Amino acid sequence: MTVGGLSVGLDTAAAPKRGKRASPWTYALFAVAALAVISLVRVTTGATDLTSAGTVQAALTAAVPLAMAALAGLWAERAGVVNIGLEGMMVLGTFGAGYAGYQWGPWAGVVFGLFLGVVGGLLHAVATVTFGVDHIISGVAINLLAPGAALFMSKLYFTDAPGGGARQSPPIGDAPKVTVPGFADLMGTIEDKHWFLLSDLAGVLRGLTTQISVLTLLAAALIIGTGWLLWRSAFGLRLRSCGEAPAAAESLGVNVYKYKYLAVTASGAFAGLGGAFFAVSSGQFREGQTGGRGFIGLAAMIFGNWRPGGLATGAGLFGYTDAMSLRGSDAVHALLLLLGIALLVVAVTQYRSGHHVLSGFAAAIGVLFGWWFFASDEVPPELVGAAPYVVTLLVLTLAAQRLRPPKLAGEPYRRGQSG
Amino acid sequence: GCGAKNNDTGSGGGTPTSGAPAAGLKIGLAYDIGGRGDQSFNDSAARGLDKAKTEFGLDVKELEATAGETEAQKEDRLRQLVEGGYTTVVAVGFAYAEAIGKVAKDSPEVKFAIIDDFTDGVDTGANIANLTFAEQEGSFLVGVAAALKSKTGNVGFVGGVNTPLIQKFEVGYTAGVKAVKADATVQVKYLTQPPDFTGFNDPAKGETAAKGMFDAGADVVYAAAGGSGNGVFKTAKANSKWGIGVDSDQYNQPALAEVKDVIITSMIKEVDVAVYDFISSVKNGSFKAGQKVYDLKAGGIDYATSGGKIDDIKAKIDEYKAKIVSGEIKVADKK
Amino acid sequence: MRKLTPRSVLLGLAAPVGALVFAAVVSAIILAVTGHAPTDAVDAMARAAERPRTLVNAVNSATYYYLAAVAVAIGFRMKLFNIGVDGQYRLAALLSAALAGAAFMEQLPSFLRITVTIVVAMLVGAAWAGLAALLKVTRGVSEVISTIMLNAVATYLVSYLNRPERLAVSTAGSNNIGTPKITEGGQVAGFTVEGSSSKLFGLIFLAAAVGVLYWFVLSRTRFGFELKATGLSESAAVASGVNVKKMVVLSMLLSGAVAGLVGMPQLLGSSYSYSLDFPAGLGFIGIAVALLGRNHPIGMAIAALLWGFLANTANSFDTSGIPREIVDIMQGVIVLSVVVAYELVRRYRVRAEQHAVGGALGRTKTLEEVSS
Amino acid sequence: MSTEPPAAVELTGITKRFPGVIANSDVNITVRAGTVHAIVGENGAGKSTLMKILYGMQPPDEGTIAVNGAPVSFGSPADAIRAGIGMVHQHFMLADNLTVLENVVLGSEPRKGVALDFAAARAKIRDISDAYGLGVHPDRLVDDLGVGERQRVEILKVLYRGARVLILDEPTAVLVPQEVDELFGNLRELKAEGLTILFISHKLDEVLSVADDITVIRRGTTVASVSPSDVTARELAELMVGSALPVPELRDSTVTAKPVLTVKNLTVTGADGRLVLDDISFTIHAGEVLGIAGVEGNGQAELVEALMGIHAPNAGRVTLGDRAGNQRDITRASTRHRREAGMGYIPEDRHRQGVLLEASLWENRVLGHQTRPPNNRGPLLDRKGAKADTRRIVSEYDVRTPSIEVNASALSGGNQQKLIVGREMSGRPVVLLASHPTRGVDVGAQAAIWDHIRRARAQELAVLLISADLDELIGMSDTLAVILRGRFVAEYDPRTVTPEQLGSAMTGAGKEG
Ligand SMILES: Nc1ncnc2c1ncn2[C@@H]1O[C@H](COP(=O)(O)OP(=O)(O)OP(=O)(O)O)[C@@H](O)[C@H]1O
Ligand SMILES: Nc1ncnc2c1ncn2[C@@H]1O[C@H](COP(=O)(O)OP(=O)(O)OP(=O)(O)O)[C@@H](O)[C@H]1O
Ligand SMILES: [Mg+2]
Ligand SMILES: [Mg+2]
Repeated sequence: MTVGGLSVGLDTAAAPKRGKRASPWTYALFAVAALAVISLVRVTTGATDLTSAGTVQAALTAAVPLAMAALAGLWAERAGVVNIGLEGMMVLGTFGAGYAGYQWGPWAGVVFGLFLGVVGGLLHAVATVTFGVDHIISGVAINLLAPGAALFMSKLYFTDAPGGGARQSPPIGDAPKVTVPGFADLMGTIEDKHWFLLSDLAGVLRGLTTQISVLTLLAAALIIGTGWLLWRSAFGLRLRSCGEAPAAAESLGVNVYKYKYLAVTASGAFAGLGGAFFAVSSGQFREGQTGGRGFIGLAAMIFGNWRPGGLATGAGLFGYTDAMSLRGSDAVHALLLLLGIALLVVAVTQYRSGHHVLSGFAAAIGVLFGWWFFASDEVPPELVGAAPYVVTLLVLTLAAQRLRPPKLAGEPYRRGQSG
Repeated sequence: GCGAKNNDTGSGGGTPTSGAPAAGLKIGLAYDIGGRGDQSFNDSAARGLDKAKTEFGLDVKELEATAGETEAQKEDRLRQLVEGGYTTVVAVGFAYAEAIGKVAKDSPEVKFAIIDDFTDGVDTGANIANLTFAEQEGSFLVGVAAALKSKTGNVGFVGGVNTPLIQKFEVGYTAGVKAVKADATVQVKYLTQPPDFTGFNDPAKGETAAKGMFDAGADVVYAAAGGSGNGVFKTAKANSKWGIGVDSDQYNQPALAEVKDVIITSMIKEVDVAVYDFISSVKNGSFKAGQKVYDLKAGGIDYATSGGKIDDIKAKIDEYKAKIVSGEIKVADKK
Repeated sequence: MRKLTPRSVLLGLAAPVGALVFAAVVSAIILAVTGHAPTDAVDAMARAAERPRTLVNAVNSATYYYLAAVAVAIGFRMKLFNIGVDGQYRLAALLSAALAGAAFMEQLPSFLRITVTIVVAMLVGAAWAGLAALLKVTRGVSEVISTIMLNAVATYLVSYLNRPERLAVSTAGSNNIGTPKITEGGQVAGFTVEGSSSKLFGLIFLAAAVGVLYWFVLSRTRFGFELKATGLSESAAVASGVNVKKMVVLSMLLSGAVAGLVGMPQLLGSSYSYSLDFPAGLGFIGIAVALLGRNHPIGMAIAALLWGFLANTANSFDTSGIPREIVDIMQGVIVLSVVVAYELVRRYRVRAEQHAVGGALGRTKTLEEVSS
Repeated sequence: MSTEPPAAVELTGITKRFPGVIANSDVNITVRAGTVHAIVGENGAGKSTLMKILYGMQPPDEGTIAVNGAPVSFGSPADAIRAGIGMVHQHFMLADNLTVLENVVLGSEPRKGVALDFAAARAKIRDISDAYGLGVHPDRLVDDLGVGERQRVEILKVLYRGARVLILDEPTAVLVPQEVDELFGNLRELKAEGLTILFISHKLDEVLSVADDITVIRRGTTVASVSPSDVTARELAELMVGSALPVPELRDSTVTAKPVLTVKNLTVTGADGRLVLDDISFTIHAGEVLGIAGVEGNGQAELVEALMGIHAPNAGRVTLGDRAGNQRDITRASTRHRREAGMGYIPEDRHRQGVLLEASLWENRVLGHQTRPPNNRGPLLDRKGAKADTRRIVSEYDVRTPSIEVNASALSGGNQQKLIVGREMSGRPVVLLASHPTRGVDVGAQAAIWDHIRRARAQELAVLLISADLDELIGMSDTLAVILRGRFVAEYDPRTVTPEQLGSAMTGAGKEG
């Protein structure tokens, strides 16, 4: 049996519509409108953390490893290989970063983390491509193997290291951070005025220009680079064709195995990088520190419809709500109001496009959130942390689902089977 | 041999009889999740064990726990120690409460100790010593320090995982802060909820939470979050704010060397002392079953002064300390 | 399901045995390279295998691993990936523990009380899984994402409810917190095993019954047939009159109901309350066990026992000075090598099958034999 | 002018064995440069295998290949492409989620540095498309294309690579006559430019009209090399199969006055809101075969799916009469209820809708009939009953298989199809929806399937027949309707209509002409 496909019931749920892709202006307009609503909520609730530079910075830090994991998933799935072993490969990356990082600096850590990720990717490639093993099984095995191996090695190498321990590496130096001089201060001044919209915009901009880790910039470059490479280059076309129609690719002389190997190895590299980024920005390797981020990354990839921009959005949304819930509960309380308003907006648009049941559903939850907001002073602290998960689910539920996974992702492929 | 530092987890390396000490005392120690080398709670217990070992020359066996395991596996661990002839057994952490109760009943000749738990009828018996700590008292003192050091009247508390044990730290800390400045703000954040125990292991989360507190006006944050505290100190340093350590004198922890100048004090929980005391009590025949509370008075809880950042307010803190010791101030351990 | 011939039996055994040997060799190499004696590991395992307590613990662990595996397998059978077993069973265990421990339950006769506890656990598990199913069939949300998210949400919900002011009681002197202890009438008695301090879970029969039921429903009923058909080809199932959305909801509910059972053996046979140290992460082990056992009721039982044994030898490794992490490594290697071995055997089988078909078609003739 | 140029392709002594099957055995073919060389043979004769060997997709076990007189050895299609060989496969080799441009340039991308040079690619595709009148738009998604367009994209793929030798494996199977004519026009043009074409087809009249040379393959080996001027279609057929070709025909009419399937004003909109079925009405009576002709993608699939209850119609009414003549409105009934009420279904894509490849034959027999005896007893499966009935189907319908326990994937497509037909007939349906029931099935099986349909029709079965094979449609139908863009545009009497007339109606040319 193969569980690789794992898409039962999806194609009947909502038939994909292929509309025109929205122009950048539409997106920009949408972003401004969203910011205006957030700003309005910020003004009424006084929860400045909704759009503060600190939240944006923390969101970026949280989003980067997720985005890397999602990117790793993207590479593999675009070539037709489902990689649920992301979590394991990330763990290898964190260990690698710890091992090399404390000895030779953060960059060595990044490189070695990437390298160990590649090892994990290769293992997955051998199992899935050469041996045709079910992709899920191989991924689960890697998720079992990697944490065990990392802890095993950690005990071996870190126990005696100065400042290290059986379960953590000695400290790793941080990667350099950059700030846009002048601009950030100017934005800070505007942000502190708490003007409607302007201050919020300034807060976001300041967050994006202050103390940005070079690793974050590298991650952004990798996301953009991936988009370019996969959709604009010959290499990318060939790689994607392996996930869409490997038989066709093979019949045109594309070496499908080679591209699958490359893609899965790259996937391992990105996952390892995600782990390494995480360890370096945390200042050390600690056993178990990934805490399921590989799975969240996978979710971000699906959320993002197997596209770089989409997965960045997914990771960003998750990072934003996660940062908010970790930074304080005020903002999460304000989030209730924001969600309420957003749901009512969705209800109206859905009603106008004829989806009355969905509209009613959205309106009901929206009212519920609104009521919760007005009836309480805070979200119970035990529940605050659930915000990123609930928000992700809600967004997925209400956004129209037009998922287009690579057609043959998860299907085993054997050379010479085409025709 | 019995060197100063014992790095190997199973010190006997599979040959438990080698180097059996003349004293004949065989000590088994079962760690909580994290085990030796966690630079926190377990390590503290290990230090006590090491000290006893160098002084008394003991035969030692250390075993550790796995995340997500069941009570039966904990029980099995203790029984394996007993079966291996380890007649003195220390269980580190409240998770062993049920298990130790059962094993102790079956092995009356073995002396047991459990750290951090004293549940009536569960882990009590004629051969169990319950070594518990008044974390709230130490936390009260660092709360006092935080309030005195804070210029903004706004301080923070970062707890690793939201469990009753860590809540004790929070409650004591808040009480200490309020004792100095009744109108001070205490921001509280737990990094994860059980059974997600990664909150003790996630410096990134610690950093985000602390940064949020600093942004919201705090200038001192108490990190009762195990390894996640590293992130708290890191961001304290980056923002020129202060942090307070936990469990041991974190100022002197090698792993924190780079950020130690922001650690103004630490709440010290002398698990090592408790372990050492227990072992020596067994050795010299003065073992006593039942609860032994390590509090300020008993010297099992204290605050650290390394680095000299609180020299200016030490007198004030010691005043409170004296009041707690004398019983004039009673620090609650629950909200 | 296939006919048993000596050859097919041999082929069936070749894969798992070969894989286990391979996994053992890999583990031995890892140990040897890192300066541990592999023979010590063998020793430790042998000693564990002789200790009745370890064996009982292994079987007990296998009990809930098996339930988790069945829960996962129900989804897998129709290509639904229920990663959410973990959250489902934890939420179910908490709520049913709170109910079973409640004072008013004392009035019920023991059997009824236990039954109510178990049924509530199943309902909670099913409801939590049903959320994912609902999102999928109404909004097309991939169950992979929704169950990952719902696992986390369950964690927060559980810790919200597990408070003294809500479902929990706090005991003086204890640093643990959990639901009120279930009194004797609500407990399921275990079986004493000679030489073991642990008792065999009474609910092992529940696991066995679930296994039999799983086998029966999947291979003997119309529902099971439709489930399998949907998993093999959704489009063919639709054309054959299977209501796929209904199947998604039903199988997810069933999977969740079985997931709700995962915590029961431990809760009613040993812990008697849901507290901070209630075992977590069983849902993920269930995925591995289901995959290793190839969703087959007996295969999963064997896999669960193997898993349980390995998990319970960790202490023995530790005692012998072998890093306990080798258990995780062994488990991972076993999963990988078992599936690789199965794949190789499968390829061999397909070739043999085609050969047989080719023979039946009479296409093996050469040119000389085909007179023009 | 005196010396003969070297042969474009020379295959010598090619042998290829698969487990249990010898697909090619000592095949020798010489293809003259600048000709159209046809290869004919029944299903499974080994034509595709031979072409795949020539195209480097599979290595031969024995034998040699020479291109333009030079011996070559191909490790992969890339080598063959480099040697100037291009192949259009029997089954489309296209990635649906990619654009035409992406599909075409894949593997031979024009580059600007590392980047794919989209502008250059677009220009080149336009040029080729214009030069041969292919009418292909580079930026459309392949998913949106109809079969004919896809076929042209496949040809464009080959031309794009500058192939001098074109292999076309059954390119006409899915085309209507007019499209076939267009294709042949293109081929002649290509030939005029000096290209060599290897052309595979079952349709002998086509072969005779376009080919310069013909090679006949039987059971994996070459049995004859003939010139089209020397043979008739009959002779060619006998060379192919050793006997005359079966002809689809219904002898006498069995049409009764009893309406079985009545469809009124059926309207269906697609996912994008376009009308895919527009106000369709018809009635099929007991013992009647209604044939529907149409270019693929004009609503046939939607019609069948709406009738089977797989997709709900937006408007209209469907009524089904049982054997006793009671009429029942089934417009809103589920697929299962329709099947239970006596609808049988032979889907057009057997792998997608007809069989479970990874399940045993007897489980495949249960599929779609899981709620009826002999497959069930209440909610339980009746495994014994199902197996016994599977054995009956295997013997009655001549399904070639060693056992009913093997997976359906181990059967050839023809045998899978026979199993499906046997299964659908076993439900004693009152109406059968048959989509391309003999597509890709060899002549023997084809005849058998026609025979079964004829026999059931004599016992008052109503049949909705959809087929791309116009001979089959004309021969097997009592009534013929033509569907175009979701509407019935014409009705013909199959006794008088010609394939050409049908063809023009199918493409909409009928209106003008
Ligand atoms: N990859 C393969 N593995 C095993 N057997 C194969 C394979 N490909 C083809 N065959 C066998 O070789 C025989 C020849 O197949 P081929 O596809 O060449 O026939 P064909 O002449 O193209 O038939 P058709 O007219 O149906 O396309 C088939 O009957 C099949 O049994
Ligand atoms: N890639 C392949 N790998 C293995 N077996 C194959 C492959 N391709 C085809 N076969 C086998 O070849 C046989 C026939 O294949 P093919 O696709 O030619 O059938 P068909 O032409 O649809 O059927 P028929 O020859 O009955 O008309 C089947 O037994 C099938 O299992
Ligand atoms: Mg064929
Ligand atoms: Mg062919």
